[in-house]
Amino acid sequence: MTPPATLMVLLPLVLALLAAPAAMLAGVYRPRLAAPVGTAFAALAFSATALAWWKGGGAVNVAWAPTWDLRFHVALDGLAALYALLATGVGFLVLVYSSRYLPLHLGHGDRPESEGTRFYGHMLLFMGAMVGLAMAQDLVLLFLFWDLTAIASYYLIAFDRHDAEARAAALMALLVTGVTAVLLLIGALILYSAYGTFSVPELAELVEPGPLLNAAGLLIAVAALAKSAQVPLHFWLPRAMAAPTPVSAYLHSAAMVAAGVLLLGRVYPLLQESRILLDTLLVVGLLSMAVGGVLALTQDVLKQLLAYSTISQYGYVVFLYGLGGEYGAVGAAFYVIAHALAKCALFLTAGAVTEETGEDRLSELGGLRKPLPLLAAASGAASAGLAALPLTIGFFKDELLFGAALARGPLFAGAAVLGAALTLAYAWRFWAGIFLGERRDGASNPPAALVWPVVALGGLVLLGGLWVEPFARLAEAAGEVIYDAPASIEPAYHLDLRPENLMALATFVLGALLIFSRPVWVGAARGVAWVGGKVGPERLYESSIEGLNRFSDRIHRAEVRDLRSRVAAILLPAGVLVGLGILVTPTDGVYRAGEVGWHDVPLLLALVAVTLATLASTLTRRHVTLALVFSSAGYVLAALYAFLGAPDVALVAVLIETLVTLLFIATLKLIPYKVLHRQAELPLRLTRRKVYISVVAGAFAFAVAWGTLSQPAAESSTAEELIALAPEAHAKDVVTVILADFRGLDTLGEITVVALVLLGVVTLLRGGRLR
Amino acid sequence: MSAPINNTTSILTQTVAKLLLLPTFVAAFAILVKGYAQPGDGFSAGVVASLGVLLQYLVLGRREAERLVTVRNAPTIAGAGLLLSLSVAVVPLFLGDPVLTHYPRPGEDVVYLGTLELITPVLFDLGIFFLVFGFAVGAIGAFARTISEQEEYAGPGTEQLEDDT
Amino acid sequence: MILAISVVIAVVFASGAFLVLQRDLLRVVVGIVLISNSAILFIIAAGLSRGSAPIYPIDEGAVSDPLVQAMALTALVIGSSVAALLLAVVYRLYVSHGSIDIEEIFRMEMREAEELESMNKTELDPEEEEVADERKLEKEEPR
Amino acid sequence: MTTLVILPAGIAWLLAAVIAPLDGRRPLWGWLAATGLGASLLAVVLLLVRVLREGPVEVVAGGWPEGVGITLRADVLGASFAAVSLAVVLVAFVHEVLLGVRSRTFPALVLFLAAGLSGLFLTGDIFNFYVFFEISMTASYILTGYREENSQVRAAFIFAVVNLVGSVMFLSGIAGLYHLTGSLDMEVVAGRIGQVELSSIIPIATVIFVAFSLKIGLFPFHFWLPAVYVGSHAPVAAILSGAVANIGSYGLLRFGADVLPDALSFGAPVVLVLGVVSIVYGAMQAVSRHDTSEVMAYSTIGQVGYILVALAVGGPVGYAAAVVYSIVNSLNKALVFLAAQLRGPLAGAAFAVGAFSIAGVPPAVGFVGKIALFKTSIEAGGLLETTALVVLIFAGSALSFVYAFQVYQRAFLAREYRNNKRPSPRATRVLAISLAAFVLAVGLWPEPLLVLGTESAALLLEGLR
Repeated sequence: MTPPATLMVLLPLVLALLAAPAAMLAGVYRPRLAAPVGTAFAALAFSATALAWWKGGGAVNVAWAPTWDLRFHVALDGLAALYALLATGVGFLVLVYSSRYLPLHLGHGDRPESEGTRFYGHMLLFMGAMVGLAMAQDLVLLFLFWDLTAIASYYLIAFDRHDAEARAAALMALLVTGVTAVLLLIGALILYSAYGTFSVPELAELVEPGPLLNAAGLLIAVAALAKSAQVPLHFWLPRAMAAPTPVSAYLHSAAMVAAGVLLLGRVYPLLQESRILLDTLLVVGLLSMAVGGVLALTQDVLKQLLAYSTISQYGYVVFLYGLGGEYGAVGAAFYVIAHALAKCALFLTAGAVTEETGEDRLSELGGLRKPLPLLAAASGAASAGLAALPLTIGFFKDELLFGAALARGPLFAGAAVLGAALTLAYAWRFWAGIFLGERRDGASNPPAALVWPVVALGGLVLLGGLWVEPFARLAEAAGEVIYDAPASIEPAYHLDLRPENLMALATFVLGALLIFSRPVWVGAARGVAWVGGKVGPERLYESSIEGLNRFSDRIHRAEVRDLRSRVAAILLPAGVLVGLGILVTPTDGVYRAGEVGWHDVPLLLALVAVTLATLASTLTRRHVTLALVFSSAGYVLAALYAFLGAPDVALVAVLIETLVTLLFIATLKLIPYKVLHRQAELPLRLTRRKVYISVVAGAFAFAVAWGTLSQPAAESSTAEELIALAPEAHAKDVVTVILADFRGLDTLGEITVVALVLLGVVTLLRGGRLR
Repeated sequence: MSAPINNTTSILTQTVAKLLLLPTFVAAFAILVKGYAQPGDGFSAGVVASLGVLLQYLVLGRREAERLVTVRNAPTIAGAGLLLSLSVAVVPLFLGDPVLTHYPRPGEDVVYLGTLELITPVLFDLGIFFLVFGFAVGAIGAFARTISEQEEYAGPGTEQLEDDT
Repeated sequence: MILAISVVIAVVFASGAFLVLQRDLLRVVVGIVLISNSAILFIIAAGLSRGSAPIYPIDEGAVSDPLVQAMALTALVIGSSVAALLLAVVYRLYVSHGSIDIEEIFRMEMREAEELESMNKTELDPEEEEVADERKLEKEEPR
Repeated sequence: MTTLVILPAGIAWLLAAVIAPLDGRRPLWGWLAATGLGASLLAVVLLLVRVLREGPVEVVAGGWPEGVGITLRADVLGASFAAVSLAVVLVAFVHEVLLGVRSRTFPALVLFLAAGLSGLFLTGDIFNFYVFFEISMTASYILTGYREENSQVRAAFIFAVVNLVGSVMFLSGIAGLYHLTGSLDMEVVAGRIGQVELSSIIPIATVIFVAFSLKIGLFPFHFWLPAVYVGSHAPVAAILSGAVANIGSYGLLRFGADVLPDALSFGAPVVLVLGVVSIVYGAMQAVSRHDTSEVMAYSTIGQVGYILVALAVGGPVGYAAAVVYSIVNSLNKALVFLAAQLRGPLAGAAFAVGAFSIAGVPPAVGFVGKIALFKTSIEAGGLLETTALVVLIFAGSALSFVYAFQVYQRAFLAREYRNNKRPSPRATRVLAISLAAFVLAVGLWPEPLLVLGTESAALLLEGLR
């Protein structure tokens, strides 16, 4: 590939990734500058993406970490272009909106403007990660960007750090999406171990249906579904509404949640090899549609309603993936575009309304069409788009959905109609609840920056309804990547009685019915929500975290009570391990008693003396006696060394023993008699368990010693060479020459330890004063 | 423990102790230089020499003992010893030999000064001697000073320090 | 002979272990000294040959393995000097805790830990937490 | 240029002896010591590059024939561990110098510690290993008591007693190896041990295993570790967990995989079980702890479990994972222990990078370690074994998310909005941020780290043949 083409492909990614640091730097310089700089970068990234896509896209594939076959492989294919354009385009509008919204938001909490810098930094990091995620073709690279979005969302949800609810929500979002992300990694590694590559296009050609693919695909799918807030891992999303509204708007339309279906699309060439995986998606999608739709109808808080709506809407996308085929693939891509535009507009509407009126609940709002006509119109267009009314882009999304469902069977078609009707009902409820009816609250003219992004999005929704061509082309290109084959879908208005149109009509009727029969079913729906709150997965999450903490506390207390400061805690397991080692190895004929001759008698006597002196040291009570007894044990040992032909050791042992004894007595002198006496008077009955433990320890020391010494010694040894070489080193005493010459380094180390001990003693006793 | 020892020691023992200091050093020196031929080396020599000094502590008391040059500078002596040994180890590097190469090399002739062999291991041992001597004297000295400071703090005659909890 | 030495090694080790398990810190130190003595004895016993001292002129016949002696010497010095360090630590512990009983010292530690825990635990009430932070900060300050 | 082998230890050693009598509280000596550490580190890095290009470098001290003198041998395994340990020591030491050294002897002790560490990673002699090991351990006992808070002195005592027992065990192991093979040179021991019956090696190998497990704080030999890490001053805790703990993992790799491979493969099931239990136990303990250092201490117990698992699985992937994970763990722990005590702008960010790294979230380097482990467990063999390992490591990593972020939220996120803290000195924060940036950089470009792991594994397996 030519350098300019490479640059063309990389430019969107580079611009998107540079946006965050640029905005942060600008913000550090002047807090006011963060927003414009960030917005400018978003616009640039959007333009670069559009341009590169228009020029035909392309790929960059270079080695990243060859040892593990990791490649930096990014491509601007149809799927990447779609999500990158959404991330940067919607990002741009949300940032424009934030530039006005955030100062108001910070103003409520008397927070400094500089906190906004952090906001823009994380928003743009989010955007950059999304662009990277869209373009990544290597599964590990994808995982990297995947978690980057999790980090960004974590900080954004916890933007209001003083709010414990926001922190808890951020932690929940991070745990649910971060922990499941590990599954993506595991899936990728399973595929790698089987096929030797992390590259999705290469894997698409290599994979064969089978349990391995099922396992890997399922793991990846779970990660994607958790991110897309699909049942039963959906509960983090409504909680994440603790974030400032622009964050929610972005998170729901073009970033976090979209990332999940993006991943599904990216690995779809692998998934569609397995029927089981597709059926799983089908079930999860249907469940999410139902749960999200029903719960959305019961919510009172604006953002909560929209959150459940998102769960349900992405349920459609997952449902479409599950249906599969040409229609499913293109439909999923198109659905994401349509939903992103509409949902973003609705969130921004909610934010503007709440900012203006101070109310965030439907029950407290109403009649705002008069003071806010422009907002009402734009948001009306968006709601219509969500509800899939004709003349909006939404109409086509449902057309594709119905087409795909029909191809599968009447049951699925019915489910699709039902789901679409639910959507219509809550979209109406949202818009009508705010703008129609009695006016409850005063609202002045909102700032233009809060309205215009909504108008732009609403306009796009309408534009898509009138001129669907560009959106359809983009979706088609993405669909081809997803489907891994050419796909050609022509969404258009057909004024005839084809099944899709009939289904649309049925949807409208059913939706209207739902709207007007609200009093009949609302109690039941609330009941469902209540039960879900009591036994649902969120409850499970809460109680498992709580239980984990409680369990952890309990074992910690147990450890502190029973283990801390107990040296037995290491002697015992060490003994057990050694014992285990000896038990499992054959020991027949390994042990020898050795020979004893008459000349060994002094040696034996010395051994007996050592034994007696040592045993005595365990029985003495007074410290002075203890000093005498243990030093005499040392002296007898020294004598033993002398008998064993080791005069050097004997000499040093005597000297050292003397020194240690002196220091011991000095320490005794430092500690008052009363304190020492208390120790000497401790009742002996406390020691029974200690006797057992030390007997066990001794038994294993015995086994190790005897087992080793019984072995015939090595035939040739270094020692012989050393003896032979000693005259070469101009010496007579071989031990000394070893210490000073052959193994002088050891001696150097030994005296260094001695020097260290001196430093330590002086530090401890004299507070570091050397003199 | 019994009362401070120096109250009960007689003039005689004090004199003997003072007189013994020199012989212990001589003995230590002998152990040091004969190390290559007989048991003993810098380490034993250092301990022996330090025991001589410790005798001064026991008999004469801390203040008297601390008048000795060697006692006051014990940590410095130890440091110098370590440096000496380390230098013996490192110098060969500058001559292009591996670390800790001793001279004269095997096969080369040794210069004798009387019965003393002039070889670098002796220097190495000398470093060890200083270090060990410094350690023993320094550590005991630190203990001794802490003991007497504690006695001063608690007042004469009282042996027991109240618990400071 | 092998058996006899092994028994002695075991007895010294077991006695050392017994002392290390005591509440009295000074006994713990003595235990450490004994345990390291048992290791020295094992090193010497692990020597490949036994006989006269390895000093020239060496007669015909067996010579004690000089290498284990050198190792034993090094280990002996290291072990004993670290024991000296431990003695200093015991004294320092006595100074700060007024006790040389590991149980008593441990109880004080538990009290400290509980205090710290209660300071750390109040996530709910920021006011209280602030006070706790201050207290913790004071603790962290140098005395 | 075989001198390069002795330089890392030599520079620190000599400088330590020079600085010992001086007043280390004066910044001049502190910076001199830091320069010395930097020079040592530089030497190690040069050595590492050379070893990677030309294979192991050997020199026999005293110019004696091999086997008579002590062989110093730098190979990629030792040099890698030496480099990362020295780097951690340097960073932690500079941190303390910036905060203000409070004890005369601190710089000398750290230098001695550095000398001991570089010596033991670069020696080819088992007894010499013990000696260097004792230098670094003795220095760390004293360092644990640095600042002389009550808790610190207590920690020093426990640390010393427990580890002395471990040292004695290790020493006995060495004596046993000498008895069986008649040599102290690692290569010779490894060569001759093959002819000895396995039954007599097992007790010795077990004793050595216990000694090193104690050192790294593997369950059930861990109980001293939280007390020590929580008790000691932050830079000291960083040194202990980021540098001194490496002795254990290096020792296990060197003595297990290199010197006693038969015993290791015989004991692999036990090693595996202990590793798994350690992972779960450490993480479980960490979950409910409130003090950042305490969480990280228990986290360490869990993380060493991973190293053990990798060691038990073995083979090119397993050994490489053990090396990679040890290095990653060193960097993580150094970062979190240093950052945990800091307050003020960006201190939270530095800790967060550490927390992300511990949880294995990219681009912090932790995810590289996590990948290495999953690769290892996928290679582990039978379907059952693989599945069990993958599930357990997944559980451990999920728990690490919980504890790392619970404590991060408590210590930083929840606290940052109240600016009632005096911020820590700017220079210390810059240092922590730089370390965090390094952790990110290695995560973004893990190739060098992976090469170290792969080459080390190749070296260890070569010894097997």
